[in-house]
Amino acid sequence: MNKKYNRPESLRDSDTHYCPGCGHGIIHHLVARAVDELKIRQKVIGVAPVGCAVVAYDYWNFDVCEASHGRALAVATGIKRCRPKNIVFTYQGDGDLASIGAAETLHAANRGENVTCIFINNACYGMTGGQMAPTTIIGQKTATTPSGRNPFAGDGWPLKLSEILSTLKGVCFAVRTSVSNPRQVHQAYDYIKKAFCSQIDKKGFSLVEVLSPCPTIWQKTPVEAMQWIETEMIKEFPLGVIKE
Amino acid sequence: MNKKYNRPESLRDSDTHYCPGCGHGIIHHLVARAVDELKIRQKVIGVAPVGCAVVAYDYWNFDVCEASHGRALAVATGIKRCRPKNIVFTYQGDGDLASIGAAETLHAANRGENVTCIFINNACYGMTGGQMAPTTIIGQKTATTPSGRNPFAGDGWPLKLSEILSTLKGVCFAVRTSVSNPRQVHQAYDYIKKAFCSQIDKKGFSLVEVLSPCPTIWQKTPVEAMQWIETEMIKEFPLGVIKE
Amino acid sequence: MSGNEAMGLGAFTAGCRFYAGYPITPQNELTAYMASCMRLPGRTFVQAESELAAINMVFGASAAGFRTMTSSSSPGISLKQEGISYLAGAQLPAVIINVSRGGPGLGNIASSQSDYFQSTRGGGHGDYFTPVLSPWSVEEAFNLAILAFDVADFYRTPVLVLADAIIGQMMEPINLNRKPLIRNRKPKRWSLTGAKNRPPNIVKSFFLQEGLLEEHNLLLEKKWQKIKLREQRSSIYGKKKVDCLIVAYGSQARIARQAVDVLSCQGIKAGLFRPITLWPYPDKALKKAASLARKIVVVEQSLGQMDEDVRLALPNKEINFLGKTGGGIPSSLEIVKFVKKLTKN
Amino acid sequence: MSGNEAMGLGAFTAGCRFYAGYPITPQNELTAYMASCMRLPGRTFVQAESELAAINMVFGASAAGFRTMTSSSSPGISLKQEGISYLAGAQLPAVIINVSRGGPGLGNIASSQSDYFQSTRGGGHGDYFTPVLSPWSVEEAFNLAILAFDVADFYRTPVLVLADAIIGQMMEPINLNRKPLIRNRKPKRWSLTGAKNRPPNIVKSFFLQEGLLEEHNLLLEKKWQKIKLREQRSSIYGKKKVDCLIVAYGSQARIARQAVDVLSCQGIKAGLFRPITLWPYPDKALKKAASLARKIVVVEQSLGQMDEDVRLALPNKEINFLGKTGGGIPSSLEIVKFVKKLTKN
Amino acid sequence: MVKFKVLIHKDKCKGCGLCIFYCPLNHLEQSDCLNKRGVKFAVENKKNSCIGCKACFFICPEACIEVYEAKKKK
Amino acid sequence: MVKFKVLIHKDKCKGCGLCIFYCPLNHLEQSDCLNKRGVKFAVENKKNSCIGCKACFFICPEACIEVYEAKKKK
Amino acid sequence: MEKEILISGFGGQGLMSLGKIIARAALKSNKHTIWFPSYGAEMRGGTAHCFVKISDKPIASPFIVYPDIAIILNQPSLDKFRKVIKKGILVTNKDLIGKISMSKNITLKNLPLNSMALESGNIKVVNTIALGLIFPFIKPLVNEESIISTLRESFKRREILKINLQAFEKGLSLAG
Amino acid sequence: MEKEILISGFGGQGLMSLGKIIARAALKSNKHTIWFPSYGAEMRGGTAHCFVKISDKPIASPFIVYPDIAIILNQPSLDKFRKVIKKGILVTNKDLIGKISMSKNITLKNLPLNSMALESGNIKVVNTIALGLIFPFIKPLVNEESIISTLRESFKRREILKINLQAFEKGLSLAG
Ligand SMILES: Cc1ncc(C[n+]2csc(CCOP(=O)(O)OP(=O)(O)O)c2C)c(N)n1
Ligand SMILES: Cc1ncc(C[n+]2csc(CCOP(=O)(O)OP(=O)(O)O)c2C)c(N)n1
Ligand code: SF4
Ligand code: SF4
Ligand code: SF4
Ligand code: SF4
Ligand code: SF4
Ligand code: SF4
Ligand SMILES: [Mg+2]
Ligand SMILES: [Mg+2]
Repeated sequence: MNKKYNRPESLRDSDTHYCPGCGHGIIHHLVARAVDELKIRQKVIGVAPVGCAVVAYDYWNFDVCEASHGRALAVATGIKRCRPKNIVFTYQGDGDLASIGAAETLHAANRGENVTCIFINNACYGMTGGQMAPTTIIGQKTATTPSGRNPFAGDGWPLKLSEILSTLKGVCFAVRTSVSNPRQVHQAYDYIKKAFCSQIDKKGFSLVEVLSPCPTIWQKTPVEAMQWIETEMIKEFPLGVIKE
Repeated sequence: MNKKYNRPESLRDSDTHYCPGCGHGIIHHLVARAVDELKIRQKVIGVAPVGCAVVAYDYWNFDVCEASHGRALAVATGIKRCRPKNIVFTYQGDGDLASIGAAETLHAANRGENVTCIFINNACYGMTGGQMAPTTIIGQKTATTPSGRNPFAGDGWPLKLSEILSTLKGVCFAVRTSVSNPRQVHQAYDYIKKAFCSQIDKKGFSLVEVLSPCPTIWQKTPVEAMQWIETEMIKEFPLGVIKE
Repeated sequence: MSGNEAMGLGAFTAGCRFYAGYPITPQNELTAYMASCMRLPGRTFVQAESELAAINMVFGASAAGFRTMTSSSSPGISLKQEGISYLAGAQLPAVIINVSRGGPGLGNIASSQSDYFQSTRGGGHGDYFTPVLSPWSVEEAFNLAILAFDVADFYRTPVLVLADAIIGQMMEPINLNRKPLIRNRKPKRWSLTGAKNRPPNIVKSFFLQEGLLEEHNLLLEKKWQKIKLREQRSSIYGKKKVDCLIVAYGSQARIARQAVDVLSCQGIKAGLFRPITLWPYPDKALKKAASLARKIVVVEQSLGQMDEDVRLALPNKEINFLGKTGGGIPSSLEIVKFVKKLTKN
Repeated sequence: MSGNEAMGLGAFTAGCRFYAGYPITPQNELTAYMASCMRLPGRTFVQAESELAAINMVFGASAAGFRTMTSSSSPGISLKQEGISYLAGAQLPAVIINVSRGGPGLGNIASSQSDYFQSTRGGGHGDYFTPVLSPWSVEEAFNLAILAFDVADFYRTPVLVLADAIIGQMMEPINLNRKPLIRNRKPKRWSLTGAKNRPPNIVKSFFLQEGLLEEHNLLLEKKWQKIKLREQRSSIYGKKKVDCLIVAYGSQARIARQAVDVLSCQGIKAGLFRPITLWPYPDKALKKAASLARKIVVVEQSLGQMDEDVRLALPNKEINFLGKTGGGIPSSLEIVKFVKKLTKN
Repeated sequence: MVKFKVLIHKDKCKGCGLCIFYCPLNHLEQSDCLNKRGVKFAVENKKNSCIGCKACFFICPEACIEVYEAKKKK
Repeated sequence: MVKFKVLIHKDKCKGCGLCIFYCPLNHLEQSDCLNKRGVKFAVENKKNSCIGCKACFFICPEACIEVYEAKKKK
Repeated sequence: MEKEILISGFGGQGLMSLGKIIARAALKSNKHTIWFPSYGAEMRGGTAHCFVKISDKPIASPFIVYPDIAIILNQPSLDKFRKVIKKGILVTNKDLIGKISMSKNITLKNLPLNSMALESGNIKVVNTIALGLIFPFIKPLVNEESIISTLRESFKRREILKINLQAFEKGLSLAG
Repeated sequence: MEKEILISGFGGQGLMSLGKIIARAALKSNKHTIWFPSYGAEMRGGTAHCFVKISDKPIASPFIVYPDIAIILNQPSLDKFRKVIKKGILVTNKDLIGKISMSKNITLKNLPLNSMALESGNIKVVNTIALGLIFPFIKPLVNEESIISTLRESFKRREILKINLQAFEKGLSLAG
C-alpha cells in the first residue's frame, strides 16, 4: 500500500481554532504542501498577520514571525533584506493587507521586495466579529454596515488591490484565485507554488490573492459559503492571472 | 486704467518662506486665484500638509486646517463629512501624500470623498533637506540615495499614484499637470478650477497632480529646474487628464 | 446593556456628530453600536481604514467644530498617540475611548489596566496631558462618556475614557430616566466654517518662530493647571477611619469593593478610594482619605502604574502594592488575604 | 562630527546590519549618514515609507537575528509606539533613536526634553519598559549608541537613545582612537533562520491562552527588575558636599555644568547629578548624592517630567524645578540665578 | 488494478461537510454519532468506491483526510 | 489702443529670474541694485514693450507682479 | 439573595447568548444583574465562558469565585472549573464529557445535551435546554414570564422560537 | 582662552557652513570646539543662526549668551541679537542692514558684503569674506593653515575654491 496524499510535514499535527468550513484551514494546508513540495521547509520564514490566522505559527511547522496588524510586509522586508537566501512570505487577511496595511503593502510591492504575499480575501474582518473589509462587496451586510455596504453612503467601493499592485514595476506575479471547489483549491495550490518559485528565481514581489470562505461571518453553511464565492464574490473579484 | 491681473483676495499680502523659484509659491497663487474666481473664499476650507507648504495657512486668506504628516485626506474627510456644504481641499507634497500617507490617500479616494486633492510632485522631500520621495526619478541623487535612486538596489520605482488612484470608482477627476512654463501654469490653473467645480457638483474625489520645481534640492537655478521638469520629469510622469 | 454600548449611547446623547473607528476587540460592540446610531441623519459614522486615519478624521471633524469621538483598544490607542498629541497641541476637543486589553504587543484580549502610564503621562510626544476618566460600572460608563464631551469642549482638549475590557463587555442595567445634563455647548468661534464675515480661522499645532511654541505651551500649561485644580474626581466607599485603604479604579475597584465588604464582615475596617479622573489624579482627596488610614494598598491589573501616582501623592506613607499583569485580575479573595496579612502586622 | 552622525557611526561600529528610517528634522543627518554607510556590502539601508513601516522592518530584521536600528524625532517616535510595544512583547533587541524636538503636535524643531514620560513610562500599551540612554556630548552619543546595541542584545529588549536636538545637531570632536568594546554577540538561538536541524522558532507577542500572557509578563518583569538592578548609570560633576545639587540630563546637563562652574566661581558649592540611563532611573546614586546636598534643583527642557522620578527617588526632600517648554532652554545664567536665590534662603 | 482508500481523522473533523458535498462519487457521508468535538464527522459510506480524485483531501480545512493509493494485484 | 503695464513689488521679489526668462518680449530684466532681501529684483526695461501676456504674472512664485491693462485713447 | 452562574463551553455552543438571556430575564424581574464574558482561550472554536450574577442588592464584582450554578458544556471547561465548583447545581453535557466525579454537595445533572438538541431539530438549542434545566434554581429571583418574554425577543423567526420554547420546556421537565 | 562666535542671517547666506568651517579649522588647530545650529524662525529662506565655541579647555554648554564675535548678515538678525552683543567684534552686512548704533565697547565692521561678493563673481562667498574679516580675532586659537586647508576640503571644485580663497584674502585685508 503506497501512502500518497497525507498531511504535509510543514503542517503540524495540531487542531486549528478555525470555524468549520473556514478557508484559512484549506490555504494553510496548501502553503504547507507547497513548501514541502519545493523542499524549502528548512529555509522558509513565514510572517503571520493579525486576523483569524494570527496563530498560523501554531499550525505550520517552520519558522514564523508575528507582525503587528497590517505591517506584515514591512516585517517581511526586514527579514528578507537580512536573509536574502531564505524564502519569506506573508499571509494576510484583507483587512490586514488592504486596509490598515495599505501603505506598507503598496510600498513593499513598489520596492519589488523579493517576497511572496498570500492574501486571504474573505470579504470581511473575521477575527473581530465581521465588520466591513475593503473587499466587502456592495450590499453585503456586516457589523459596521448593518444595511449593507453602500458606496454612495461613504462606505467606499470594493477595493481591488491585486489589480492595483499589478500596475507596479516591482510586482512580478499577481494572481487571483479561490478555494471555492476542489479544482480551484488545486489551482490555488499551483499558484502558490509558482509564487514561491518566482521568489526563488529572485524575480521580485509575488502576490496570490485567494477568495476564501468565512461561513461564520457570512452566516452561511460551509457549502453555501463556497457557492456564494462562486456566484457573488467572483463577479466583483474575477479570477485569473493578473500579471506574470 | 483698469487694474486687471493682481494678487487675488485669497492670497494674503505676506512674504513666503519659500526658496526663490519654488513651485509652491506659484501653486498657492493658482489655488487662491481659483478660489476667488469661483467665489468660494468664504466657504473653502484648506488642509495644509507637513512639508515645505506646512504654513500655507499663513499665505492663504481663508480657513485652513493643519494635518499631521500624511493624514491630510483623513482630516479632510472629517471636515467634509461634517460640513458637506463647504469646499474642502488638501494640498500635499509627494512625501506626504504618496509615502507616509499612502493608505489615507488610497482609502479617501476609494470612498469617493467629495474633496479636492492638490498634489505637489517635486520629486523629493523638500522640507527635510532633500531625501528620496516616492516620485524621485530613477538615477536622481538625493540625501538618501547618494548615488542616485536605483530600483534594483531596493529603492523602489517612481510611484505613479495618480494613475493608481484613477482606477478607483470613487475618483471622478484626475489629472497631471505642471507649472514648468507660463502656459502650463495657466493650464494647471484651469485644472484646479475644474477640480473645485467637480466638488461643487458633488462628483466625488478630484485630484490635481502638479509637477513643481524645487530648485534648492535639485541644486539647479530656478530656470534650470523648470527645464528639468520638461526634459526629465515629464518622461516619467506624463502630463494630461488621466480620468474625467 | 454593555459598557461598550453605554459609552456609545453616552456619546450619542452628548451630541456626538462624527464617529470614526477601526475594529478591535474588546471594543467591537462600541463600533457596532455607533455603526447603527451614527448613520442617522445629521450624524456620521466612518469605518476608518486604520486607527491613524480614525484619529485624524476626528481631528478634522473637531476642527470643523463638531463633537466627535473615536474608540479603540490598547494597540490601536498606541497608534493614535501622534494624533492625540496633535489634538492637544491644536487645542481640539475630542473624546477617545480606550477599552484596554493585555499588552505589550498583541498581548491578549483580556482585561488589563496597563495603559495607565500611556494615558496619564501623555503617551505621545511633547509637554501635554489629557484628562482621563475611568468608569467602574456600565451606568458610569454612560455618564462619563457624556462628561468627557463636556470637559473636552470646555477646555478645548482631547479627553480619554479609559475603560478596561471588563467594563466594556459586561452587561448591567442602567437608569436612563434621569435626563443627563449636556453642558458647554457654546459656539466654537475658533472652528473652521469658512471665513465668512470674519478673518480666517487656522487650526494648528505648529509654532516655528522662536519663542512662539514656548508661549503656546505655557498657555496650555495654564490649562492643565486649571484642570488639575478643578476636575479631580474620586469616590470613597466604606468607613472613613480604616485599618486599610484600598486604592483601585475601573473594574478593579468593583472587585475591591467586594473585598471591602468581605473584610468588614470579618471585622477588619477597610475602605476603598476610587479615582474617577486618573489625570488629574485626585491627590487632594486621596491625601485626606489616607490621613485616616493605617495602611494603604494599591490594587491594579498591572505591574504597578497608578501606584506611582499614589506614591507621589503620599510621599510619607508606605504604599503596598497588589497587582496582576497580562490579563490576570486580582480577585476579591486575593485582596482580602493581602489586606489581612498586612493589617495583622 | 555631529551627534547625529556620531550615533550613526556608533551603530555602524556596533555591527548594525539593518537600518530603516524616515526623514524628520532634527535627525536628518543621521538618516543621511546611514544612507551612505549602510549601503556597503553586508549592510542594509531602507528608506521606509513611514515611521510605522520603519519600526516594523526593524522588527523583522531583529527577528531574523540581526543588529538593527531606526531613528526619528518626537512625532515619528509617537508613531512607533505600537511597534516598540511589540518589540518589547516579543523580546526583540533593537535600537531606537529619538532626537527629540518641541511638541505637542507638530510643535517646532528646537531642542526639547518633553518626551521623557513617553520614553521612560512605556509610551506604548502594556506592562513594559525600555532602557533609555541619554548622551550629553557627541562622543557619548557615539558610545551610548554602541552600548544600546549591547544592552539590547543582552536583555533581548528594545533600547531607546534619547538625544535632544542640541546633541543631535551640535558638532564637536570625538576620540575614535580607543577601540570600543562590542559585547553580547552570542548567537541568537531564538532567531528566524529557517527551521534547519531544529524545531521551528516563533517570534511573537501574542499569548491568548488564559494565564499565558501573565506568565510571559512576569518573565518580562523579572527582566525589568534585573535591568533596574544592574544598568543604572549616572555621573556626577562638582563637589560631593554641596549647597545645591542640580539634576539634569542630555544637553541640559551640559548647560548646567557651565552653571556649576559659574556658581563655584561665585563661592556657591554646587554639583551636577546627571542620569545617563533615564530608565532605569539611577535612584540609588541619586539618593546618595542628594544625601550630601542641602537643596535639590531639577532642570529640564520641559514643564517637569524627570522631576517626577526625582521626587519618587527622594520622597523626603524638597524638589525645586526649573524648566522651559516648547524649545525654550534654561540658560546657564538662569540656572545660576535660580540656584542663588534658592541657596540664599 | 489501483484501488483507493480515504482515511479520515475523525477527532480532527469539524463536520463542515465540504468533503461530503464535493466528493464526486458520494463516497462520504455524515456519521451517526458525535466525535469528541460534538460534531457528526465525515465517514466513508460503503455504497460507492473512491476513485482517488483527492477532492476531499484538498477541500478539507482541517487537513484531516488522507488518500491512499493501493496497488493491489487482483 | 490697449497698453499694458507691469508692476513689480520689488521687496517681495526673490530674484528667481523666472519672469525675466519667460517674458516673450524680454520686457523684464534684473535690477542693478539689491532690494532689502539682498537680491537683484526684476524690473521693467525700456527696450521692449509689454504685450500683457501675463506669463510673468502666472510664473512668479511670489505673486509679486501685477499686470495692468490701460485703455488709452491716442 | 444572590445567585452566581457560570456557563462554559465551546465558542459555538451559544453559551454567551444563554448568559445574556438569563441576565435580561433577571432585569425584567427587576433584579440587579451583571453578565460578563471571557473569551478566554481562543476567539474562534475554542473554549470560552461567561458569568451571570443576579441579586436583589447592587452587585460589586462581576467575577465569580465559587458559582452557585454551573453549566459546563464540554470537557475542557470541566477540567478548568472543576476545582471551583464546590456547591449548588452542575449541568453537564454528557455527549462531550467523560466520567464525572464531584463532591456530594453538588446536584449533578449530566445529560446528552447535544443529542437532545439534534433530536429536537437544531443543534443550537443546547443552551436553551440547559436554561430549562437550571431554571428552578433561579426561580426565586427570575420569574418564568421574564424568561419566556426574553426568549421571544431573542428569537425573532417563528420556527426558531418554537424550537427554543420546546427546548426550554424539555429542560424544565428534566430539571426534576 | 575661549572665543564665542555667533553667526546669523538668511537661510541661503551660507552661515551654517561658515560656522562649520570655523569649527573644523579649530579642530585642526587642536582646540576644543562646538558648533551648534539653530534653524530658528524658518526652515527655508528665513533667519537662522549658529554658534561656534573655541577653547583650549573642554567646553560645557554649546550655548552662547554674550558672543565675543558676531557676524550679522541681515536686519532681522541684528534686531534679534542687538541686546546680547555687548563686547568684542561685530561684522555686519551693510547691504541688508540699516543704521547701526552700538555701544562703544564694540568694534564694528559694517561692509557691503553682498555687493562685494557679487563683485568677486559669486554671491555665495559672503560668508567667506566674513571669515576673513574675523580671522585676526580668532587667530590666537586657530591658525591660518587650518583655515586654508579647511576651505580646500570644503570646496572641491577648483574655480569655486579659488573665488573663496580670494574672498577670504579680501576679508582679511579689510580686517584692519
Ligand atoms: C492595531 C490593531 N488594530 C486593530 C486590531 C484588531 N483586529 C484584529 S484582526 C483584525 C482584522 C481582521 O480582518 P482580516 O485582516 O481581514 O483577517 P480575517 O480575520 O478576516 O482573516 C482587526 C481589525 C489589532 N489587533 N491591532
Ligand atoms: C510623522 C512625521 N514624520 C516625518 C516628519 C518630517 N517631515 C516633515 S515634511 C516631510 C516630507 C516633506 O516632503 P513632501 O511631502 O514631498 O513635501 P515638500 O517639502 O517636498 O513640499 C517630512 C518627512 C514629520 N514632520 N512628521
Ligand atoms: S470567522 Fe471566518 S475567517 Fe475567522 S475562523 Fe471563522 S470562518 Fe474562518
Ligand atoms: S526646498 Fe524646494 S520645495 Fe521647499 S521651499 Fe525650497 S524650493 Fe520649495
Ligand atoms: S478521493 Fe475523491 S472519490 Fe475518493 S472520497 Fe475523496 S473526493 Fe470522494
Ligand atoms: S472536510 Fe474535513 S472537516 Fe469537513 S467534514 Fe470533511 S473531514 Fe470533516
Ligand atoms: S505680461 Fe507678458 S509681456 Fe508683459 S512683462 Fe509680463 S511676461 Fe512680459
Ligand atoms: S518671478 Fe517674481 S520673484 Fe522671480 S524674479 Fe520675477 S518678480 Fe521676482
Ligand atoms: Mg478578512
Ligand atoms: Mg515633495
